[in-house]
Amino acid sequence: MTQKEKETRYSAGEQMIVSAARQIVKDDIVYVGVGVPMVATLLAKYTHAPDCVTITENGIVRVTKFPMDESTDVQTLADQLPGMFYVNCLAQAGYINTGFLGAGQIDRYGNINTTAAGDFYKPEHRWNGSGGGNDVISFCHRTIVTIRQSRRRFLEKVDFITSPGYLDGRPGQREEIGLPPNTGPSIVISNLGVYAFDNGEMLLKSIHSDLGVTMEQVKAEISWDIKIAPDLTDTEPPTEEELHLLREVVDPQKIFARRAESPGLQQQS
Amino acid sequence: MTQKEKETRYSAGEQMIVSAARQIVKDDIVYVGVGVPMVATLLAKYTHAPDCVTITENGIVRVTKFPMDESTDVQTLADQLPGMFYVNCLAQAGYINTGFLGAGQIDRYGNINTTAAGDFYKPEHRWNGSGGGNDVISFCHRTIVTIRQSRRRFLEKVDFITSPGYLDGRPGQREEIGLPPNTGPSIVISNLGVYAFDNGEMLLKSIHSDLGVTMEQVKAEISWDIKIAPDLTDTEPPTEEELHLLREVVDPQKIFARRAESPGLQQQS
Amino acid sequence: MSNKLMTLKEAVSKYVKSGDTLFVGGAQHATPQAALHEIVRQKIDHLGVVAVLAQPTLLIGEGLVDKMITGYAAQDYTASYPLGKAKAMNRFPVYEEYSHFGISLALFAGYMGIPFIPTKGHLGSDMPKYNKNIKSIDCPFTGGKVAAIKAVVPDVAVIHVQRADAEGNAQKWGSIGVDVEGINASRKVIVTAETIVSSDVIRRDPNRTIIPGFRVSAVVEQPWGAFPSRLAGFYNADRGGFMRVAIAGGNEQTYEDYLRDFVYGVKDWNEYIEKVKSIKGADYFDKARLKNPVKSEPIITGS
Amino acid sequence: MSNKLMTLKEAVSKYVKSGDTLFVGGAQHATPQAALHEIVRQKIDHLGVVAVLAQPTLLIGEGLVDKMITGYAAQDYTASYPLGKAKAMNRFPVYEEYSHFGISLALFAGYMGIPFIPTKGHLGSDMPKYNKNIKSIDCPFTGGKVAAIKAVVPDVAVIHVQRADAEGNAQKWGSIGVDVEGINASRKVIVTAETIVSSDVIRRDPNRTIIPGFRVSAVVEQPWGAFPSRLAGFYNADRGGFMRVAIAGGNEQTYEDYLRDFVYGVKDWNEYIEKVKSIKGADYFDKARLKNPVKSEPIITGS
Repeated sequence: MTQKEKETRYSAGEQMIVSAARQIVKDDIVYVGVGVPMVATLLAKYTHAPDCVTITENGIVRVTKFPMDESTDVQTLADQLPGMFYVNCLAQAGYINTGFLGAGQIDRYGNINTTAAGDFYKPEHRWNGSGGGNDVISFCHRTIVTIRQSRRRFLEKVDFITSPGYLDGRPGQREEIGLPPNTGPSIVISNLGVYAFDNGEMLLKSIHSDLGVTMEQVKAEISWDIKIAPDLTDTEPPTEEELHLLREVVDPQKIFARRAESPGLQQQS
Repeated sequence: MTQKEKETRYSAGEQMIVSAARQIVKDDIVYVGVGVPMVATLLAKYTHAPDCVTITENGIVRVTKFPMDESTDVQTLADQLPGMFYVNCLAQAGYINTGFLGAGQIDRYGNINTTAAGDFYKPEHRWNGSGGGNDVISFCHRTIVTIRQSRRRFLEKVDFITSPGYLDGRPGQREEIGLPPNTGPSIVISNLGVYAFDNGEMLLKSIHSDLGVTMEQVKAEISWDIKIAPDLTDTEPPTEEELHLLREVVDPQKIFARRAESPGLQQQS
Repeated sequence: MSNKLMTLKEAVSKYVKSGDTLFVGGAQHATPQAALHEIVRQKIDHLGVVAVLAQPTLLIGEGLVDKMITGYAAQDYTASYPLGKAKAMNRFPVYEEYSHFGISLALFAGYMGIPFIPTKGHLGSDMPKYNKNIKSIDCPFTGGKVAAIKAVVPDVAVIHVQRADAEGNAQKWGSIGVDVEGINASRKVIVTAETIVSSDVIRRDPNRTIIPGFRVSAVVEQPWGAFPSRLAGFYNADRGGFMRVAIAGGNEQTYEDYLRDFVYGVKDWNEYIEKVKSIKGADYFDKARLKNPVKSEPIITGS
Repeated sequence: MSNKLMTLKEAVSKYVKSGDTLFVGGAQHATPQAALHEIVRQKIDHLGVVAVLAQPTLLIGEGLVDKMITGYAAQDYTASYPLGKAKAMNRFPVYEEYSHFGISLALFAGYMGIPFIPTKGHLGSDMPKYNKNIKSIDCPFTGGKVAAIKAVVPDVAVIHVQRADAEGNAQKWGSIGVDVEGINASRKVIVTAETIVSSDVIRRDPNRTIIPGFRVSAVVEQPWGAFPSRLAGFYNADRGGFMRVAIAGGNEQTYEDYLRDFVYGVKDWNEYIEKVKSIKGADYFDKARLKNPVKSEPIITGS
């Protein structure tokens, strides 16, 4: 199969969604943002994690599957509609184990910027701000970050920490400043590869080789000297079953697969 | 009419309830404890303040009249059932203007004890503790206190401040320690007379003369040298209408009128 | 979906442990009596009990309570047989005292997952002198004083509700006291429900759910589970009064007879109900059923 | 009982003042569009706006907003016509930024009546550097660090609900975002209601009341009051999209045409609805009505 044929079989956005979905474990309680996180969680519900609970930042708790276009509302009914304050209390009290978020920039230590690129008062670009991002990464036991990779987005240090990762990488710092123990970013999934954290620093775990991505490409789009995992692998491509469910059931209009790899962050209505 | 005949016309407990009811103004939002406060508020609703809102400490908000034996529950329906936390937030945020409470002891500066008489760890007597008492007197713009008067209950200084009055009487002290401005006890109604506050100190305003109570009796049952209002009057006795409503409609079993003058505090079920 | 239905005996033995801090739901409405009786029957001791307007007299009288965390509780052991009994066997609890709002706040801080919560109450009171979980601090913004109440996080909560599904999504109405704060503050939650309903009933009114299923450890179908308390929409309080009197403490005779016959003398709440009927008449419970039920106007959802 | 029914025009002119901090209810559901349009029509300016997932683009575009207090808001004025318009006339608001939870907390502190509230979030973020209402303090009990968020107390709130009585007891269902916190934090509250119901409907389900009548300043009967947002149980979002596009900002043409025709060109929301119908077809709104309504299982109360 040529590179081109591979690319037509599935896109990088689809790989991101599928890789994210696979992070969800059977009984996870998942704090999902709008867009890619929602699609990934829904895909997990249709595949290996039917019992996971999805909690949206505007305050919806449900175990049911739901159509994407009703994801932020409750035309498909919820188990509980307690509102934004309540679901964040659930998170703050430690009852939401898995978080999901998108990013404008990420740095070596997993700090995330969704506020402003460049100077805060004279930004080169303004994103919409934290939304639930700061809450997710502050409170959830582990947080899965999805982001389109580029040198301008993968920085030694983000311009603005909207959502704290491991700060300057010194161990124990999150706890010292008052963040709950055993929290923080755990996995970063880009359009090029998958990263974990080693002592608070990003570590390349797998490359989307099946999509033709090379180590050179990965490194070219990171502005620091990235650590490589000793057991670096190829990212496991989507199965036919995953692609089928994603395309036909979860996101038939392919809105979110496209959005996953686009430079903008997902929008909220 | 002889003293005895007067006593049969109405009791001191009835006078207390009626005097308390008259403190309620048309549109008051009233934080009512169980027992006498509830009866007094209900009497006000049947007489001059039909629109006053009653809020109970367990979290019931209503403008309706309700039978006393359903006063702490909602067999007679409420406007809102938000729970204990919420109604106290209403109070703390300044939206409940009138409070009511009973007392085990009260002192010269309106401090109230409903915790322990004598030493806290080896009490001569234990009451049930604050309940909503501390909340009422801390937050409401004015608080009406009902208490059976005796030397052992009207003290220079209470053994334990459960619910703060004007502390040691120095002006501005409540605000200094963080209590909301313009709050505190405003009226004390006993089985012998009615008291207001003058610069944080209790002041005798009227004597239940119609019940045969004398100044000597009043003074005998206060353990400090009480200030007397320059415009001291006789307490206005209950009207026939008030007595009729209290006895036949509000409290037909006369449970609360009896309880008002009894030495114990009202019980909660 | 995970089915959490079990018997009360299982739920209590699995989730309530000696030394636990226990939140007891109900405030002048819907006390979880069946659950409290089961805890006494299993003699789970050294409990800290958080209760607001629900007096766990049986637990105290049986010497199971080390500490009461509350805003209002009878403490005069000369006036109550079970309190006196606890005192006599040197099992009288220590009382950690707040106002009603204070204990609600402590639970609310637990529910929020924060270590303390500010309030303008308790200031000027002597309560902070004897309760180290209440302090006065400076507001970092206004510079003024404010009280701080330390969070209470109970190990386990027991609550009785009108309806829940098998996964634990629980719905309760009527006066709710500190139920929402108490169960959401607690690490484990045992829900006894008057009726188990399908998840569809829950999902047609999800705003009424007071705790989501994943936060609940056990769900028990337990009709009459709050009796002799009232349960809004289902029954009034014990009109005969004998159960209420006994549970409230009564005198030595009524209390000890009740314990022997109705707590230790039965294996569970269902047997309890049958026993009461056999002694007091088959219609004893029926007499407590509502005479004038009122239905709410349904809400509409859907697409 | 006090009847607070009035027109939206009266309510807004009486209770919303230049310089007010305004809480806007609705978060991806039931935005109070009729009320927002009326505020624009009355050109009430120098507003601080507290909004969560409800973008008051018309208010900003018309230069009425001095400050946005929020957790998430479009600020890229190169990508939005109304934001660009505000920028061009030097009326682009200052943004006071929190996380979603942060703004919920600020409102919750207001609702509680305390000057600040602690949280474990915002720590390590750069938000506190630019928002002086977020600080790090020491917990008086654990000694550890905790963030403090200053209370926000809006002068006035606008919210759209499904039903309210004439006294202001308001009931809302569906996703509720920060509605409960926002209106309870606000000094004055304007409730627009899809339907005005008798107090009897409220009292048969008082657990559903999100604010009591005495806390409400004005009640307005306003059918389609949230459209083109969705209102649970009543209508779906604007399927035609023209209203949504215009309100979200669209381009210069759609935005300015909409303002001229549908904001300044009508005297109130009822005229607005008639005008939309006359242009888009008499069945324009009908198309948004629910196709598959679902009823809740009523609750029972009574004695």
